[in-house]
Amino acid sequence: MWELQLHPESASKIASSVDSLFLFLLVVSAFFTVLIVTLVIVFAIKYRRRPERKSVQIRGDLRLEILWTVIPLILSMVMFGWGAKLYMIQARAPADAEEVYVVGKQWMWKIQHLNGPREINELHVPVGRPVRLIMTSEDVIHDFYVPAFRTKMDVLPDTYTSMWFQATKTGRYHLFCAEYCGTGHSTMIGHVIVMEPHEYEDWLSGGVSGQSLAEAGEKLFTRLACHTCHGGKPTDRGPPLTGLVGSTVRLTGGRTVKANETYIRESILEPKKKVVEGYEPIMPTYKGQLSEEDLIKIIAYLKTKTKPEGKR
Amino acid sequence: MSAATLKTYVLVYAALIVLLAATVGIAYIDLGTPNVAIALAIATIKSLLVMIWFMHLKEAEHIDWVFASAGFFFLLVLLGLTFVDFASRP
Amino acid sequence: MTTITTAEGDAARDLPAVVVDPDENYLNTSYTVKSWLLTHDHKRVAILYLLGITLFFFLGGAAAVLMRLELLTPQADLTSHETYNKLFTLHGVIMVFFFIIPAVPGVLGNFLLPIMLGARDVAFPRLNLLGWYLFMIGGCFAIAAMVAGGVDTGWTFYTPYSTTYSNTHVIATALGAFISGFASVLTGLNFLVTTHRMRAPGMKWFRMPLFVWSMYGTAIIMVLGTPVISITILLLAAERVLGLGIFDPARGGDPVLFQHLFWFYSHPAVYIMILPAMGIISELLAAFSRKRIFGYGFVAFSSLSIAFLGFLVWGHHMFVSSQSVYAGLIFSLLSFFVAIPSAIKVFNWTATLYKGSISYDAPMLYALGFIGLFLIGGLTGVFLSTLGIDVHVHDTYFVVAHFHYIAVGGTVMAFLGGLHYWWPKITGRLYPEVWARVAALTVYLGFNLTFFPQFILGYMGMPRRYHVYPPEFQVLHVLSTAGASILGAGYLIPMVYFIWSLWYGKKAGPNPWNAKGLEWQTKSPPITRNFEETPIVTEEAYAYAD
Amino acid sequence: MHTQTDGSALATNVAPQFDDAEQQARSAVLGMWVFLITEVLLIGTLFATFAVYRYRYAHEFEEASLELDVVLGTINTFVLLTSSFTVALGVYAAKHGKQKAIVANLVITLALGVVFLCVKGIEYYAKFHHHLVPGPEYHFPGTASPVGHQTELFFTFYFLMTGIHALHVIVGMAVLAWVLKLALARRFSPEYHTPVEVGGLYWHFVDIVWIWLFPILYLINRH
Repeated sequence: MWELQLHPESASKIASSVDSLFLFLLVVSAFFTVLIVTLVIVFAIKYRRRPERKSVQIRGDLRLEILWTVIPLILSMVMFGWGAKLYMIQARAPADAEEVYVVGKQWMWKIQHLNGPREINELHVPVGRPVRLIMTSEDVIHDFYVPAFRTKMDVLPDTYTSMWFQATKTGRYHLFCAEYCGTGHSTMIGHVIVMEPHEYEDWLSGGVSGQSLAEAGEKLFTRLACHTCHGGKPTDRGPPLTGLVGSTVRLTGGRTVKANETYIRESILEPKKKVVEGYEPIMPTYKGQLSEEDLIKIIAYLKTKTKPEGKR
Repeated sequence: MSAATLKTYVLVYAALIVLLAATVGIAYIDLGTPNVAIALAIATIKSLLVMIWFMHLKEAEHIDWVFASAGFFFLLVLLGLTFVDFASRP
Repeated sequence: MTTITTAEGDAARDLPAVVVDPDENYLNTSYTVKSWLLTHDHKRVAILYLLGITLFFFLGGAAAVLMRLELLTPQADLTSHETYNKLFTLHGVIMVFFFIIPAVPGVLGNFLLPIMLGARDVAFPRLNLLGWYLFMIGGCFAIAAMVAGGVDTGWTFYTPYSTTYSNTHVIATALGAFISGFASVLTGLNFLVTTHRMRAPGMKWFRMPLFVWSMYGTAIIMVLGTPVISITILLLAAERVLGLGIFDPARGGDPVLFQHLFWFYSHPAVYIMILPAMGIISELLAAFSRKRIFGYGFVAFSSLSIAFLGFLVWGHHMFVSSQSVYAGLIFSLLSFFVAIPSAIKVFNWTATLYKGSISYDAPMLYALGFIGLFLIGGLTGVFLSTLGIDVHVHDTYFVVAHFHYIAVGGTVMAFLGGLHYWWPKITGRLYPEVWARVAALTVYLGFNLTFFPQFILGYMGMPRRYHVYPPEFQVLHVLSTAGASILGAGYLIPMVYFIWSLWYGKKAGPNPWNAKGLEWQTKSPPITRNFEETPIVTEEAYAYAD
Repeated sequence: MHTQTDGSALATNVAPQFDDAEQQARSAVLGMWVFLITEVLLIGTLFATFAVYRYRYAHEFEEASLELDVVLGTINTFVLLTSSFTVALGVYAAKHGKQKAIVANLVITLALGVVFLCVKGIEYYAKFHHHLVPGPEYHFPGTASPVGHQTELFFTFYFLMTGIHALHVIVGMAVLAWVLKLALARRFSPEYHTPVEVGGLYWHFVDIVWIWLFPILYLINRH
């Protein structure tokens, strides 16, 4: 209980880069702190008030002013560039990243894997493979934070945010909600369990559900009879959905929009807001009929509807 | 620094009314995007007329100019940097 | 620095002379409660502010003590989740809106700015008094909300939690902050106009003390920033009461827009806290090393550039909020620029000590301590501007430690230093020097022990606003709580001897520190009109010749 | 100029903290400009918030904007511009010591303020009548999405912005009424007319806010 640890575990690809940058800043800061504090102490002692000595009036020195403006400026630009590089890496998930859906609610994390298993407050991931989390919230703003991976991202209601990581070390790591979300904020915690890939596959297949997220989405798609309008035929009342995810859609009025998860979610709940060019705004809303988890299932299903090879 | 005369006030008022007519009229002509730009430009000119002559900035000291523009400048900062976010979202 | 000569208006002497008691000062002109509550004297308004912020400081401090006690153990022992959340909200709201922001401007700014400029009062004394009343009324709203059951949104009021999900007294608290915002505006307005229009003959801009420069920068931020938070709070309240959808994503609103508007004020508000402190430090270093501040012009302009750049960097509170990547890059870049003027100040202060004649009076101990603590606070701010690092430490104890190093290690240290330095001027009495030095060292030790472990906690991943936490963080939390008890004692000691000195302190002459500056050329305490004759300034600031 | 001792405080209308009437007048005008900065940012923040949503929901906002009455909006713009003109004439009259002209111009201005508020009231009533007030009764007749809240957001801003502006009109009228009272007591002279000037500055600001509200709410994309 009284163990003292001064450095967090480092278990993702980005973690060691963040630590290196942190170390760089630490060294620069330590240098200036020691420099200034030493000078202050030395001056305070050397020039302490003595009756026989007067202070010497010095107005300033332009060369010194330029020196201590330019040096911090150069150092801070290095820090900016280095930090920005890491930020850009964190902002762009690799294309082959495995997708996992996360729904935050007061005060728990609900997690759905594509292959079916669902977990609460635990996330199992394989070591060495990039994982992309697609996250939304049922109520207030939360934040998915894994200190050992040095990464976090806010989780907002009514939109999807995403983050990614590639674990490098098997183990069990803290998962925290880092955005204050109400009474049970500090209990909205859990663990990320990083496993060897083969153990992970075993774990996945041992899942209780038996059907994948996309399969569940397909069932829902059929049950809601979405295919009557979105059957893919040119005469259908709704636009075809094959190959939709990731494409660019032209809307009535000439605007275009990228068909990402947030767009699909919005089109199901508020279908008349962004109408595809050439179609009438006749689709009814599914607001109130679908939970966040249902929406995720349909999105996962739509993502499997890719166009046949060779066509783009 | 010459003080405004009655004639100046009348001229400024006339200009304001002409600009009002212009902005309403142009709004009904479809020019596409320039509609917005023209409406905002006319509003800017009208505000400047009021500030420079009715609010006597023409006769005022430099510091009054600085203070009069500071509010608008920082409003632009707020608007500009907020739009850096909203306009560059995917 | 200045010689007081009779201004060329001797005609006034021909008027029926008011018999002036040589011992009369602003404190003893009248003793009635009414004479205080309806005063137009900026010095009395300053005293009123001092009483107000002391009350709020100990209230906010009490909440901090309870939180630190709770955090001694990983599990919940002392309070429930609800109570803990209300405690940190109370601590934040009170300390930010009702202590740190009004502290230096309200007390030392009000007392000193007109005297340092050689004026008889601020430009609009009635508005100044009105400001204090608004400040107190706002504070009463916040306290009433607390008594009625508290509020649990955090001082940041993030939507949609504050508008839709919290069942606590959000509106009363928000209105408290809203009303006290007007006090800030009135203070800023008065300082700007007073500085522009009320300077004594010969008080050119580059003869002004650096404290005035920093107050000027602060006033700019107060005037430009406060209205934005006012209207944002109003929108928040309207949304909560009327069910409008301005920030509610379920109705087309955007909670991230709320964060933009909130931080447009609340980041510059950090400079409302630290700029006045920087001004005090410049005064203290000059007085106790008997030197003109090294690079006076650079220090003066760095205050203005901090005030300006402070408005361009708010997005660094939102790197992981889902704002666009490009916005993140731009805000990060701009944030680094604001570090430069702060660095310039620190280097110039250090250079000021060179070949000075340095004494170790209590105010100087606070000033030297400030340099170290501000250095750490400022440099960790650079960590938080760095994108890759902020993603990890955002919303952790690293941030908590950082802003306490700025607001407490910086501003409160400077405020205490300034209060000691000008105490003889304000009250006419000297404080006990030995006790003051003991208190300064206690505060310094207690502060570092409280907050340094929190940097480590933050990098370890301990999120802020956590009531219960994993056991591996306990050792550092225990250290922090131990430090907090020392810090608390360090704050109580001055409280005791300041009150003691009002009756038993040695009488102070006009200039006990033998310092330069117009405030030391008038009586202690000053008369209501500050000066017998309007001073004429013939020298620049800090014209020490020994 | 800086010869202040007790003596000049006895001069009329100079507060004791000032040296002379000129310093007092310059301070008051600068103070008003500083106050107007806070007003620009207060109302400007609403404009900025509006701009963000107009950018995001351009189509719905344009649809909703068509529901506003351009004729009444134009009349009101004309009324406020005219009132700005009469206030400017009032200040001019004060500078030249024309007592009757001050009073006449202030009275006209106040009357125009009343007209403005009445027209605004008619507009509000119509919106109420057509269920365009945000809330449970809200119903948008146009073709835009009935489930989307975007047109409701437009009317939220319409009422917030014009409402806060109307509040400023009322405050401005109160200020001018106070100035009128001083004018009737013949307190102003070419040497001392700061209240007229400062009150006028505030009124012009109220006018400028409307100069911006009118096009962004009523006009943009009328065709």
